Order: sequence, then structure tokens, then C-alpha cells
Amino acid sequence: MNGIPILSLITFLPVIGMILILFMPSKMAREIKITSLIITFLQIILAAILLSNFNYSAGGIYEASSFQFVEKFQWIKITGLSWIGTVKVDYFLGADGISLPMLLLTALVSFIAVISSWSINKSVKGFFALFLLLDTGMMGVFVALDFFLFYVFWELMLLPMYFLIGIWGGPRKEYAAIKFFIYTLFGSVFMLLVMIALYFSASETLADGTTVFTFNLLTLMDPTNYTTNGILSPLNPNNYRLAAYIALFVGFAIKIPMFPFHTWLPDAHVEAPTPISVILAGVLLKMGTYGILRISFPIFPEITKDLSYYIALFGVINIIYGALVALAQKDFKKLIAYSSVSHMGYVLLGMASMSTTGITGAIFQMFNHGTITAMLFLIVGVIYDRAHTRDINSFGGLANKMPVYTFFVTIAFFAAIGLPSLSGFISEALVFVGAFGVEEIRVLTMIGTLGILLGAAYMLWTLQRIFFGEFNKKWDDVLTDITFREYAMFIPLTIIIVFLGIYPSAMLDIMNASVNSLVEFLAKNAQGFTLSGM
Amino acid sequence: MSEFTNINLSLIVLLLPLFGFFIVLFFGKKFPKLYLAEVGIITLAFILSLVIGYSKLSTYLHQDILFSFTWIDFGNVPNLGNLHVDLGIKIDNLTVIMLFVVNLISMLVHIYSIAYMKDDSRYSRYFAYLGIFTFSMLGIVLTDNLLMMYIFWELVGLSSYLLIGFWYEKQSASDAGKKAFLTNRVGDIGMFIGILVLFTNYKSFSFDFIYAQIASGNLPFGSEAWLTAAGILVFLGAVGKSAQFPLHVWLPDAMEGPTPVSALIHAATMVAAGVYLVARIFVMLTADAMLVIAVVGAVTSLFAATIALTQNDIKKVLAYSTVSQLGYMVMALGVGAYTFAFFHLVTHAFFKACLFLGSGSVIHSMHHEQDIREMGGLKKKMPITYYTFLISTLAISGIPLTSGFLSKDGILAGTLAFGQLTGHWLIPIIGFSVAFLTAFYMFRLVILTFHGSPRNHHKYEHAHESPFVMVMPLVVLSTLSIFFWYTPNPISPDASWFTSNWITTPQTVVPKSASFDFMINESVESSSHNSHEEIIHSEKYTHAMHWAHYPAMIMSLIVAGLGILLAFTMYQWKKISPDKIADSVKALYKGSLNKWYVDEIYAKSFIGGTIKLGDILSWFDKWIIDGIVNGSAYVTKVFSKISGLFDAYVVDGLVNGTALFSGFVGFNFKKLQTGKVQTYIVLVVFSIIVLFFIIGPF
Amino acid sequence: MFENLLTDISLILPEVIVSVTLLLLVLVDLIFNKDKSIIPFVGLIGLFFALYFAINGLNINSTAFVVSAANNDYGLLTIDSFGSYFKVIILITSILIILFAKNSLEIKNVSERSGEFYTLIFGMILGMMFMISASDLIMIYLSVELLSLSSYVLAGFTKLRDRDTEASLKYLVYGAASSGIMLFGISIIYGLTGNTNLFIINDVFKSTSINVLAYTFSIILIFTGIGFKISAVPFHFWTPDVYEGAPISVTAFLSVASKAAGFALLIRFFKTTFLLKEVSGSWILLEGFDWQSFLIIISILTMTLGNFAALWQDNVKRMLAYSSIAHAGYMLLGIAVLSDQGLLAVMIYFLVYLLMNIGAFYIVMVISNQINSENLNDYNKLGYASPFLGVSLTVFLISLTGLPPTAGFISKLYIFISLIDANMIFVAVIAVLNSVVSLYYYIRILKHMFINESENEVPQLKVAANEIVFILILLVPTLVLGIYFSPLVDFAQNCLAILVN
Amino acid sequence: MEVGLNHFLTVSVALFSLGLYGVVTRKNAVMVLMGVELILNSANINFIAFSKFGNFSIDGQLYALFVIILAAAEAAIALAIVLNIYKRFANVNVDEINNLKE
Amino acid sequence: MELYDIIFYLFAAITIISAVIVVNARNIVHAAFSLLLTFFGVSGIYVLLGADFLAVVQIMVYVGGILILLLFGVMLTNKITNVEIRSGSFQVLPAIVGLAAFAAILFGVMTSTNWKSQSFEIANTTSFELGKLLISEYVLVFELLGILLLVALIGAASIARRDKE
Repeated sequence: MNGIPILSLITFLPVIGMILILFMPSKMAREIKITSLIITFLQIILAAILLSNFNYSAGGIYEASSFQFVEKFQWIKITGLSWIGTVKVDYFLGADGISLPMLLLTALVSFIAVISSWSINKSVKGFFALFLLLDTGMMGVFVALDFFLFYVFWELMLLPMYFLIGIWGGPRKEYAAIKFFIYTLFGSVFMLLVMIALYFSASETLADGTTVFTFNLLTLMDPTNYTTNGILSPLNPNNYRLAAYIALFVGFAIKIPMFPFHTWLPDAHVEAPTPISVILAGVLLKMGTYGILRISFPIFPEITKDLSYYIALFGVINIIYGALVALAQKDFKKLIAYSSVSHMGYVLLGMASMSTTGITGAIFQMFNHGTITAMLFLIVGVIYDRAHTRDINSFGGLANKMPVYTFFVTIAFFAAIGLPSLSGFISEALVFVGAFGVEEIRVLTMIGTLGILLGAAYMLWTLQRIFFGEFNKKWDDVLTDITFREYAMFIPLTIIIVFLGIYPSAMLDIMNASVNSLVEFLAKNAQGFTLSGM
Repeated sequence: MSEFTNINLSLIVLLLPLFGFFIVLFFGKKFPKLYLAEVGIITLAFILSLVIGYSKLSTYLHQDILFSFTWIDFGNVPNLGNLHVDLGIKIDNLTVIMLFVVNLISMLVHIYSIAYMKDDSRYSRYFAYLGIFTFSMLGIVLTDNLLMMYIFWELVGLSSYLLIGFWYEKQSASDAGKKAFLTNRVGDIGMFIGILVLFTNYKSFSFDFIYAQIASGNLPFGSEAWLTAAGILVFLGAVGKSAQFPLHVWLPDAMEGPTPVSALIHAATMVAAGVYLVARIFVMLTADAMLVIAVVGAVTSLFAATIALTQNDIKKVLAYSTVSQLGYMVMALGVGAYTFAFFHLVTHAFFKACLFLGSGSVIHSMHHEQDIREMGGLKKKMPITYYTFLISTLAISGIPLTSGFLSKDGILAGTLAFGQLTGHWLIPIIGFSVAFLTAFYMFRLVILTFHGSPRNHHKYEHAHESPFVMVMPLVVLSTLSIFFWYTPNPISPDASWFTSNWITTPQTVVPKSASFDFMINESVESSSHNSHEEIIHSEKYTHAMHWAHYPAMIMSLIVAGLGILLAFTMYQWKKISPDKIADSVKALYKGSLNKWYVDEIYAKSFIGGTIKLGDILSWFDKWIIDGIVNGSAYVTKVFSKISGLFDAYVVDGLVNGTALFSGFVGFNFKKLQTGKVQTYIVLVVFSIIVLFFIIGPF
Repeated sequence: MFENLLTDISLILPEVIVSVTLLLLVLVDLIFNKDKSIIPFVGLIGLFFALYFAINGLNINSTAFVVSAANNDYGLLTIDSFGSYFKVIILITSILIILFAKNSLEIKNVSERSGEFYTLIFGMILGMMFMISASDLIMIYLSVELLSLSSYVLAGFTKLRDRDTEASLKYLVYGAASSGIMLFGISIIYGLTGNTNLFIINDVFKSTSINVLAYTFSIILIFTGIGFKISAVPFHFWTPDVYEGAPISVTAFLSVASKAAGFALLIRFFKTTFLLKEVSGSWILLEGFDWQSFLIIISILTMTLGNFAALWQDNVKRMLAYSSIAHAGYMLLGIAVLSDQGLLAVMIYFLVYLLMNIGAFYIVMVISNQINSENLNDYNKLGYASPFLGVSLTVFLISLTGLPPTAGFISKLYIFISLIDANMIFVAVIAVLNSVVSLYYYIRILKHMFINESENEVPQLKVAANEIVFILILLVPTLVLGIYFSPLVDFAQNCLAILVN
Repeated sequence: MEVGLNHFLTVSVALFSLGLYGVVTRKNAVMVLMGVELILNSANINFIAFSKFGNFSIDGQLYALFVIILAAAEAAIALAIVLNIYKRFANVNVDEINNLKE
Repeated sequence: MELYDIIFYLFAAITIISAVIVVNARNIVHAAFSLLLTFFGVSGIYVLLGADFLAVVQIMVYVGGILILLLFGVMLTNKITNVEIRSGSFQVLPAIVGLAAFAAILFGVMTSTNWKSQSFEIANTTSFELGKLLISEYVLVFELLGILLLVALIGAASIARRDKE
């Protein structure tokens, strides 16, 4: 659009906010909070602008021309000596139908998270500074189209997250924080290696006719750019593509988190303060699946095809396993955490289908899970702020005590269960539709549908244990119905959940073109590259 | 009236209750009288549905009114072409009749509830829930495609969950709600997979489109087996909703909800939705599928009937009789008696609603006493309730001049014909025995409740006839159980308006090879598919029906009479002592009294199993996976421990070089750092030697 | 014979200036024996001059001090841009270290001997600079000794605590032994080739066949000496003890400068001596000694041991000592690639390593000046006592871990790039896993500073303005180079030239 | 038999080994230093022997000279440090000075 | 040339035996004096190798300088008769084993190698040659050594001198 680097704005706005905050005296806690609120709100405005200027028919994915809001200029260019070649990194941002929903989600969830972190009183300055830094990291991941840039943003989130969990977390915060950090880093270092390997496998020709290695994702997607002997080049008979794919996938899978790499999640969630849980579940988990869609799929289409069965398998394992484990939890927050393990399984399943409906469902599920789980964690936060316990069995009969709260809870829970007319249903249904359409994973899909039942089981059971039955007099004076601030968090989410449940096209149309072109691209290259490529 | 107006009207009818739901839910607190608005809205909806029904049956008798729009558009999907998901409305005779039934009963229940729920703390919320229920139910009725069917299917489940658990302070109530929802989900999964099968093949959810495809020989995954499977899978949804065996367990518990709700949802409408669904997919059912359905229905009806014999909770008895009757309808569909099944659906809706509301009024007057052993002799106290209840009982027992007689008779004839055509005689036998049992336990109920002398005088004293708003619906419904609404001829169902021209068995689209031969009419070439041909049964079938007509009627009369007779001898005249019989067949009695222990079995097997599995897995997750994944830390520690000991006892005694070694192996480099510089030098010397032998030319 | 002496001297101006400054310091120390505060400034001026000339000499490539007996034109010293690059690193480090020492309490306490202190520091600097450009084994040996002798003393310079005295003794014994071993190795080479000049040795190796046993053995013996300087496993044992014992400013100096000198020496030594030919940036070495696998073994041992041993440390200085061992491991990998690309990676690494390591040590010093402890448990909650220190230390440690957007990431990135380009994937995997391990102990410091609860009340930290400036001088480049690293790489790329046959 | 290079080398090897042995095993720091001196001497013998028997010009002797000078300097420093140690620990037993470890 | 051999064996014997005493003597003073003998032996070997000047330097520097230093060290730091001479760093056995192996390798390497030798006539008088080299080609080293000695001096002084409290 007209020259304004809107993606850069939306990405680096938080950093500006952070700097502002760093220069504020830490006594001005209130002002700091307001500042970050404004910043995140501006982000939402920017996101809205993006949405309003978005061209629904542009595909994106693999062709640079159809990306939107593109910002591309040379960031690093080192004309090296003959044998090193020119090192070139682009500052390359762009949005398409896959990234835009994530951008909207990030803006929204960050805003909500800021509201919910109003109750933070311990070294406020640090909290919001780190929070905004984290925000930048998340936005960056979703707009970066250069692998190097992507990686930088990806790693940028780790440290703030570590501190946010570690300092403002619960009793076992140190353990949880370091676990999160080590896990994610473990994943991302492999990503780094794959990134470098890719760098040496493909080259692009610059305007001045020189061919250089590149981190540009779009270039890496185009089979014609690969050198004949690059270690990840499909043209190289003995290449490491499979190994690289798996390494990359593990890197992303840890973030998702995919069984068996999920064990950091419950700890992180249980210890993290509410706003951070919201961010974690709302946005961070999406990065894993987003990365797979944005990088693994288009760059390694043929291997994706070969491994799609296993991706689906793990997806189904996630669904069932997460649900069953959730069923056994006594801790409200842990239960929600495992529920999101289960829900991310749907995303994996949907992607594995490599079909329009499936992938659309997957992305939509990413968005919905973002909103729904965010709401669920906020719900936990509300009750935890008041009662300072999350033990499900210590509650009961809250429905009479906190009717409004109960109302929102019911909506969130049923959305999570996948009740039609709430957004969760559409995405899950699409996932199943897509996955069922694929011969190989049909049986898996049928097994996966059990998730619907189990999900309902643990959700309703929780609902009953906490809100129905006799009220526990112990909480009589602490448990009051929700405040204005909590309204402000719940209402937007509720509206979105319901709206997208009734009119999903509002979101689906955004993805449509991109998903179709992605599917087309996969189908075209899934048989393995040829020199002609197309 | 143009089709367009009809569509708009139907949309209005559909959305009115939703509107009611919202206003009552959000403003109910402020304006406590708002529930009246809800009642008004439903009444309006009822009137509108009458209008639609009239115009449809008068103007468009043999033509469906269709309307659909694109909900989700996937654009041009690679190697598939345009893909979009449509929602829509289909108004055919089935629909309009259901509209009438649902709205009528809903309205009556609303009115009834005004008095019944009077002193409840969440009065207005209750009406809101009724509103959302009515909305979802109408959705099911109006839809023209499977997806929307599924959506409203779930919404109905939700509202039923809310209403069953309406008194959620009661543990039993919230349990029942949960149970209902989950049990339904089980069925729904089947239905969902069925839908997936169909969509995967036809890229559409619309009934008509799918049937057209099948008719044109395009079978799911190209095999009749898959067609059967699809039919049965979708039917599973009905199994859940209509409480068919083995998913019937939720319905009796659902009686925890307020009685009017039981009348509306768990007797008249929602549970009938299952039957409605089967009727919708009737044309794509293969022979095998139909047989399965028939058997399931038969089993259910018998099974439930046997339980109903011994229950002492007035609502439980009615609940099981409902299950049994639903089984009847499903069985009827299974045997191809399409029209009678639907006919029975309607009649049953009225009299069963009447029965429930009647029981409600009894319970109301007895201060929420539900045990019939505490009752008796209420005839004098509350005559209107008694007579309406009696009429309905006669209807359900299938006594002539009642609607029940007509529909039941038709079904029994259908089963007989089926038996005669296919040799599955067991089904008619079950049919008749169930008829017998029904008559018996229903009259047992009536007698124990209303006849004889009061067994609990204290309660009896306070008992009183219910207020007008409660009695009125009873009267309306009971009158609807009389024959003349349906047919001029009280003994022949064939003459009824339903069977003669409104509802006719649709032409099956299943390929000949896969369907019962009697389902195909040779005269009509199966390609042209229109569900409103003239009777499209084969000659054989019509003959069979004619043959079966009179025997069925007579036998049904006999068994019903016997049942009633037995009931009177046992409970009215006390000629035979029930206890004696109970003792003589103790095992059976216990079994029946405890619902054949189905709940217990489930609790032990599925539910218990799942929860246990969950516990095991969470342990596994906590200790094994987590252990493995961040095991490296432990491993390091362990190693360092080991090599620590190693150093302490071995190394110092032996060569320090081994410390180097164990150090590298055990990651415990501390041990190397002894702080003694001479040790270091020795280590260096050793390393030199080692390196020399590694790198050196050997 | 003398005619080219002047040109030779003009080639080694930085060294000359450093030595002159050294003598000057001695005099100044004698003259102003009341107030010694000007001594460091004298040193600084000298160093800045030296730096100026070093930068001027960046693109000179020639040999100096030709030994005619070798009847050819190879000299004791080789001046090339590679050497000058490392000289620049050494000089910058030295400047920083002098500023460092000025603020260090340990050194202030012995201010009356600060004359000796700086003289010895300059002794070290001189030793390092000759190490870098020495192309004759004897020259190498002598310069190493010059460096060692000065650092033995400096390790135990402040005779305040037992631990630094002990450190100096250990350093001495260990160093004497390993330099003796090295000397013996040199003598063997001399026996084999009849010369000590690397170029001639290279010629001999190329031309005549050598007894491979003696050849291998002598190389290992010599490497013992070099390994001792770069503290590569298994020649590292002195490192933790000495680093912990020595005054922190000296530790910092050892961990950066003398390591750099050692690496320069190593690279020049084996590239000049064993290079057969150079094909498009990758070095083909002579048969007989498998440098690549040798270096890979050493480096993997080095980084693994360094990281895993660091996990257990509770003394921050000691932990950093192990971490510096680990870093030596990464850099050795860069060399093991045996290509200019690996060399480039190492050179970049050193420039970055200089920034982040000195930064970390400096902050540790500032803290220990005030709480008088380097124990991790005394660090609890210090991050709040002085957010500035906390944040900067965070940045330095993150950079040491090698996470973006810090310069540390770039340096690691280039190491991995060179590895993967050379298809050494397995090694690369080990390396990345190592950096994951390293995160654990770096983050431990942060954990103590920000997360752990401290049982006794948190001491107040006052950070002086000049300290803030010093930290910023290191902090800003660490961040900027992380985001925009072209200048760094360009600079390094222009200094790749090593003078060989 | 004719005394040749190997004889001298043998002597130097012997000296070297003994020196190393002394460095490693003696308790007294001064003795350790003596060991170091032995090592240096052995190297010197090598240099001179090689330059003699290989006819390498006189440089070898020069190197030996350098080494001797260097040895002197080293000895000076070493003794200073030992004295310092003695001041602190009241003994010079290398093996007992091991506070810095692990 | 029989005599040459005899003298060699003599000096070699002196050197090695006294060296053995150095590393094993119980009395530290004995060790010191046997070290003196060792140096003599070595210088003798130098003479045999035609390095007369070096022999002299050896005597002067080592015996006159280093040894005296060492003796001073002994005096200043030790009670003359201390019995415990073995370091407790570890058992002697492993040290001996390791060092023996090392020595064996060393010996093998040194003796089995065919050392380089070229035709080049060595000057009979070394002192002049050495002096010339020292101020011409190796002037740099010469200067460097000067600085090194200076640094060593300063270092030694600054460490050893007892600072005023």
C-alpha cells in the first residue's frame, strides 16, 4: 500500500513502547501500564488497517509478486572473496493469507494480555518492557519472509519469555522457565543448522546478474534455484533433505508442542502468570504450526508428502493423548494446558491432509485456539486471583455465586468442545473434512474424532465440578463476580468466537487464495523436484 | 402465498425463538415479566407455522419449497474445482407437519410452565432455555442439508444439557445433563463420520444433491458397503438422540429436569428428531442398513418395555415407555413402514406430552412426590388430569378411536408384512409383545396413581387440581389423541390424511441390488427421483400390507386388551399379587428393576476405563516422557555420581589417566581438577601419549 | 646486513612502540614514585600509538629480520594483514584492560606497585605481538616465554590472598613444564630439518621425506606448548585454577588477549609449516599429520569439557574460565575446517569474543568490587540492585551463548557456516548441542540475579559514570554488530592474508 | 663402538625424562624447579648435538645460548614466586597448595 | 678415537647419575649439589660437541647464577633436613609408569630417526661467530632477551620484595 512500511510499524511499535517504558521511572506503574495498553491498541488499529487493505485474491506463499505490504531491502550484503561468495540477507517482510490471521490474532491477544496484566504489581516496568519485546518477536516471526530474519525473531522471544515466566511465575517458576528455554533452544539450534544448509543449497540471481546464496524463503521454495550439489538440493542424489526436514520439524514441533515434546507446556503454563499463559497458548504455540506451513511444507514438499502420514499420526496422538491426560488433571490450569495440547493436534491433522479444507481448517483452528484458549486461561486467572488455588475439587456451585462469569465460562468451554455456532466447531469440522478426504489417513481421522467426545468429557466434568453442585462456603467472601476489567477481556473474545462461529467466511476468505495456492504448489512439487521445476 | 413468502415466514419462525432467547437471557434480570414475551413469541411462531403448513399443503402439496445460500466458499480448489458449503431450507410436508407439532407442543409447554415453574429462582432463564431449544429444534426440522442438521443437532443437545441440568445444585441433575450430552456425543461421532463419508464423495451436504448422485449410481467410494455404512453411521446419530439401545441410558436420567421439559424435549420433540433424521435419510438406506435399524428399534422397544414394568417413579415409567415407543418408530422405519412411523411420531408426540404434563401436574400437586407407591386415589382430587391422562394412556395402549390405535396398528401391520416378505418374523413378534407390555405397564401406572385408595394420606390431603394454565394444555393434547383429527375412519389408518396424501413413502435411491426388492416399484423407473410420486411401493408390498392389515388390527387389540386386563387384575382387583410374581421370578424382577444393570456396566467398563487410562497416561506423562526428555540432566548427575565414586576409590589408587577417562565418560570434569599441579602435568603427559597413539602412524 | 635493519624496524613499529613504552614506564615509575596515577595514561598513549601503526600496517605483507644463514629471504618475523589483525585485537584488548585495571579494587590496593604492574602488562603485550608475527620456532619460543614469565608474576601480583599466590605457583610450574616440552619438540624439528624457520621447514617437508614418528611426536610436543596457551583440552588444567586465583583484570586479559595470541600463533605455525597448496580458499596440508582430525578431536573435547564443567561452578570467575575454554573449542573448530572461511570465522569470533568476554568480566569485577565476592549465591537479586548492570550482563551472557540479536550469534553463525560448507555436519551438531548446554550455566547467573530469592538483604550497587561508559563501549557494539554485521565481516575479510610460501 | 649422535640424544632423553620425573614427583617447589632446569638442559644438548652432527651451521649453539639465558630469567621469577609462597603458606610443598580446585 | 669415547661416557655417566640423585635425593642440599655435577657433565658434553663457548656459559650462568639462586631458595624456604621429599599429589607408581612409557616413546623416536645432515663446515672457534650472529641477524632476539631479562627482573623484584605494611 501507499508507501507506509506498515508491517515494520506493527512489528517494531512494541520496541518503541519498550524504550519509552525503559525511560519512565519505575514508580509510574500506572503510566507504564497505560503506555503499553496504548501501544498494543495501536497494533490492533494497524492490524485493522492491514485487514482493510488486504487483497483477498492474492495468493502469496511462493510467489513474491502476490505478497502484500511487502517491504524488501538489502540488510546485509557482504561481497566476499571468490570462494566465500556474497553473503546476502534481506530485510524482507510480507503478508499473505496465512500470516494475516496470525497477525490479527497476535495483535488481539497481546492487547487482551495487557489488560489482564493490570494486576501485575511486582516490578511493573520490567514486566511490560519484556512483554513488549516479546510482542515484537511474535509479530516478527509472522511477517518475516527471510529465513535469517525469521530465525532472529524466533530466538528473540526466548529470553523475554524466560524472564516473564521466571520472575513473575509461580512456585516452581525457575524450573518451568529454564525448561521452556532449554527445550525451545534445543529445537531452534537444529533449525539454525538447517537454515545454513539451505543457504548453501540454493542461490538467487541478483539484478546485477551475480548469483548469490540466499536466506530468502521464496527463493528457497523455487526448485529451479537449487544448485546441483548443495547438500539440501533435491538435484543432489545423496542429499540430507529428509534429515533436515526432521530436524526442522522437531524444532517446530517443540513449540507446538507435539507429543512427545510437549512436557514443557504444562509446567510453563502452570507456573506462568495469567497474561503470559494467555500469550503462550494464544500465540506462541501457533508459531510451530505456522513455521511448518510457511517453511517446511513449501521448501520440502516431496518429503512432506512422504511423511504426511506420520504428521497425521502425531496429530491424532496429540488429540487423544492430550484429552486423556487432561481428563486426569486436578489442577484447572494444567487441565487447560493439556487441552491445548489436544487442540493443537487438530492443527497437525489438518495440515497433514495437504488439502484445502484441511489446511484452511488448520489455520482457522490456530486462530480459534488462540482466542478460545486465551479466554480459558483468563478464566483460570479470574478464579485464581480470587481464591489463590486452582484445585478443581476445592470449588463447586460457582454458578450461583458468579453468574456472569459462569456465562462466559460456558461459552468458552463449549467453544473448546467444538459446539456448532461457535468458532471452534468450524475449524475442527474442516480439519476432519480435509483429513477424511485423504485415503491414507482416513482411519486415523476416524480415531481422531474420538477427541470430540473426550474433549466434551473433561470440559463438562470440569464445568460440573467447579460451577455446579453445592457452593463451597470457604470462598464465600473472596469469590465475587467479574469486574469491569475482566469484562473488557472477555467480551471481545466472546464476540469473536461467536461471530466466527456463525460467519466463518470472514476469516476463511482471507486464507482462501493462499491456501489454495499452497495446496496447488504442494501438489505440483510433491512428486519431487525436476530441473524444470514447474 | 409465494414460495418466497413461505421461506421468509419459515425463517421468521426459526429465528423468533432465538430472539426470545436473547432478550430473556440478557434482560430477564431487569424485567422479570419478560418471560411472557417469550410465551407470546412462541405463540406467534405457532400461528405462523400453521400458516406455512396451510399454504404448503394446499398450494404446494407435491412440491418442495427450497432455499439455500453459500456459507463458506473455498474458491477454486486445486484439482477439484469450485468448492463451497451451502446452507439452506427445505420445506416439504414432513417439515410443515413437524413445524406444527413442535411449535404447538412448545407453546403448550410454555404456557404450562408459567404455573409449574412459578416459584423457581431462575424463572426467566428457564424460558430463555426453552427458547433456544425451540430454535434448534426448528432448525433440525427446516434444514435441507446434513451439515445444518448436525449443527442444530448439537445445539439441541446443548439446550437439553442446559435444561436437564437446570437445577444444577442437585448433583444428580448436573450428572444427568453431562451424561445426556456425552451419550449423545457418542452417537454424534458416528453421525459425523457418516456425514464425512458423504461429503468426501459428493462435496456437498445437501440431501437432494447427495440422493441425486446416489440415484445416478455414484456410490460412496464406489461400493454399496460404504453406502450401507454411511446409512448406519448417520443412523448412529439417531441412536443417540432417540435413546436407542445401547445409548438409551441418558433418557431416564434426563427426567431430573423439570417435568415440562421432559414433556417437550424428552417425550415429544427432541427425541423424535432421531426418527425424523432416519426418515430424512430413509431413501439412501440399503437393505442391510434397514435391517440393522429395524433390529435396533425392536430390541430397544422390548428392552425398555421390560424395564418400564417395574419402575415406581412415575416419570421413569413414562421415560422408559418413551424409549420403547421411539424404538417402535425406528423399527417401523426399519421395516419400511415410513408413513406409519412418522404418523406414530406425531401421535406419540401429543399423547406422550400429555402424559408427561399430566404426571407433572400430579407431581406438582403432590409437592414433588414422584413415587407412585405414595400415590393412589387421585382420581377424585384431580379429575381433569385423570381423564386426560386416561385418554392418552388408551392412545398409547392402542385402543380404537384413539390416534395411537391408528399409528400403532399401521406399524404392526408393517412389521407383519416385513416378516412375511423377508421372513424376519421375530420383529413382528417383538412388536406385538411390546404392545402387550405397553398396555400393561401404562395401566399399572394409571391404576396405582389415580385409582384405589390413597396410600399416603398426608400428601393426599394437600393434593389439588392444577390451575387452568396447566390443565388447558392437558385438555388440548388429550383431544389431539382422538382419532378424528387424523382420519374419518377410526379403524383404518390407511384412510388417514397422512397416509393417503400428505406423507408418502419416498422412492428409494439405493441401487436395486442393495435394497429390499419390495422397496422398488417396477412401474416407476428408479432414475426419475421424486419423493412425491403416488404410492411407490411394489405390488408385492401393497399386497402384503393388505394381507397384514386385519390380522395386525385384531392381534393388537387382543394383546392390548390382555395387557389392560392383567393390569386391572393385578393392581385394581388385587386378584394376583405382584409381589408373588416378583418373588417367583426374582432374578428377572431385580434385573428389570435395576434397568438390567446397563448403567453399572458402562460405569465399570467405558467410563471407568477411560478415567483410569487418563490417570495412567498422566502418570506416564509426568514420569516417563518428561523423565526421558529432560533425562539428560539426570543422566549427567548419575554419571557424575558414578565416576565420582570411581575416582574416590579407584583412580587415586590407580592411574590418574583413568580419571581423565572416567571424567570424559562421566561428564564429571570436576574430578580432574584436583588442584594439584603435578597431577595436571601427569595428565598432560598421558594425553600426549594418547594423542600420539591416536594421531600417530600406527 | 644492516642496510635493511631500518626497513625491518619500520615494519615492526607497533612492537617497537610497545617496547619503548615499556621502558618509559619503568622510568616514569622511578621518577614519579609519589603519585603513580599517571602511569596508566602513559601506557594508554603508547598503546594508542601502537594501535595507530598497527592499523596502518594492516595491508603490509612482508618478512622481517632475514636470517642470511638460511641463505634465503625468510625472516624471524612475518608481517602480514592476518598478523596485524590480531595485533589490533591485542592492542584494543590491552587498552580496555588498562582501563579495566584502573577501576579494579584489587589493583588499586597495590597501587604503590602499579609501576611494576603495567610494566609486566606491557611485557605480556610485547610477548603476544611477537608470538603473532613470529615465523621462527626460536622466536616463537622466546615470545611465548616472555608472555608466560610476565603472566606468572601478574597472576600472583596482588599478594593479598592465598589464592593468587597459589595461582602464580601453579601457573609457573605448569607453564615451565609445558614450555620445556615444547622446546624439546622444537629441538626435534630442528634435528629433522636443520632449521627453525617455518618457511624453510615447510620447504624441507615438501622436498624430503621425513621420519613420520619423530615428525608426529614433535608436532604434538609443540602443540602442548601452544595448547597450554590457548588452554585447549587436555592442556587446559591450569586454566580454571589460575583464572580463579588471578586478579580479575589479569584473568580477563589472559582469557582474551593471550588466547588470541595463542590462536594466531597456532594458525600461523601450522599453516606456514604444513601447507602444501591452497585451492580456492581451502588449505591442502602435507601428508603425515592429520591436522584436521587432530583439531576436531581437540576442539570437541575442549568445548564439551568446558561446557559441562562450567555447569557445576558456583564461582562466577571460574565459570567464565570454563566458558572461555568452551569458546576456545568453537574457535578450534573454525580452524579445523582448514579453509579461509574457517579462518574468517575464527577472526570474527575473536573480535566479538573480545567485546562480550571483557564485558562480562568487567561487570563481575564491578560487582565484586562492591560485594567483595564472586560467588553465585551472593548474586541473588543483584539485577534489581542495579538494573543497568543486570541488563548489560544479560546481554553479554546471551551473546556468549550465541543467541540473536547479539554479536555472539553472528560469530557462532559463521563458525557453523564454515562447518556446514565443509560438510562437517556431525561436528556441527555436536557444536550446537554444546551451545544448548552452555545456555544452562549462563542463564544460571541471570537466574540468580533476577529470580532467586536472597536470604540476606540485597546490597546496594553503585555504578560510577566511567564504569557505565566503559560498559556501554562494549555493550553497544555487541548489540549493533548483532543486527548489522557487515562492517565486522568486511574488516575480517580484508585481513585474511597469511604470508606463506 | 663409535660414539655418534644417538649417544648424545640418549643422554638428553635421559635428562629430559629425569627432569620430568622430578617435576612430577618432588614435593618441594625448589626441587621441582631443578627438574625444569634438567628439561631445558636436555633440549640444549639436542640443539648442539644436532647442529654438530648435521653440520647445520652454528645457529644451534646460539639457540642453546638463548635458552640458557631464558632459563636464568625463569629461575629468577620462579624463585621469587617460591619465596612468596613461602611467605604465605610457611612451606613450599607443591602438593599441599591446592585450595583452587574443582 | 678411543679417548673421545671414554670422555663421553665419563661425562654422560656423571650427568645421568647425578641427575638421578637430583630427583631422588632425600636431602635437598645433596640434590642441589648433585645438580651442580649434572651441569658440569652437560658442559663437558658441550665441549665434546665443539661448543666451547657454550660450555663456559653453561658453567657461568648455571653454576654461577641459577644454582646459587636455587640454593638461596633452599636456604630461605626450607629446614635443611626435611625427610618428606615425595610429593603427595598421587602415588609414585602411576607417575613412574606414565613417565616410563613417555621416556620409552621418546627414546624410540629419537634413536630410530634418520636425522638430517648436510655438508657445511663448522667454524672451529665459536665465540666470534656467535657474537657476530648475536648482533647482526639475531639482533632482534638479542634485544628481546634484554627486555625479557628486564621484565623478569622487575617481576621477580615486585613479587619477592616484602612490601611495607
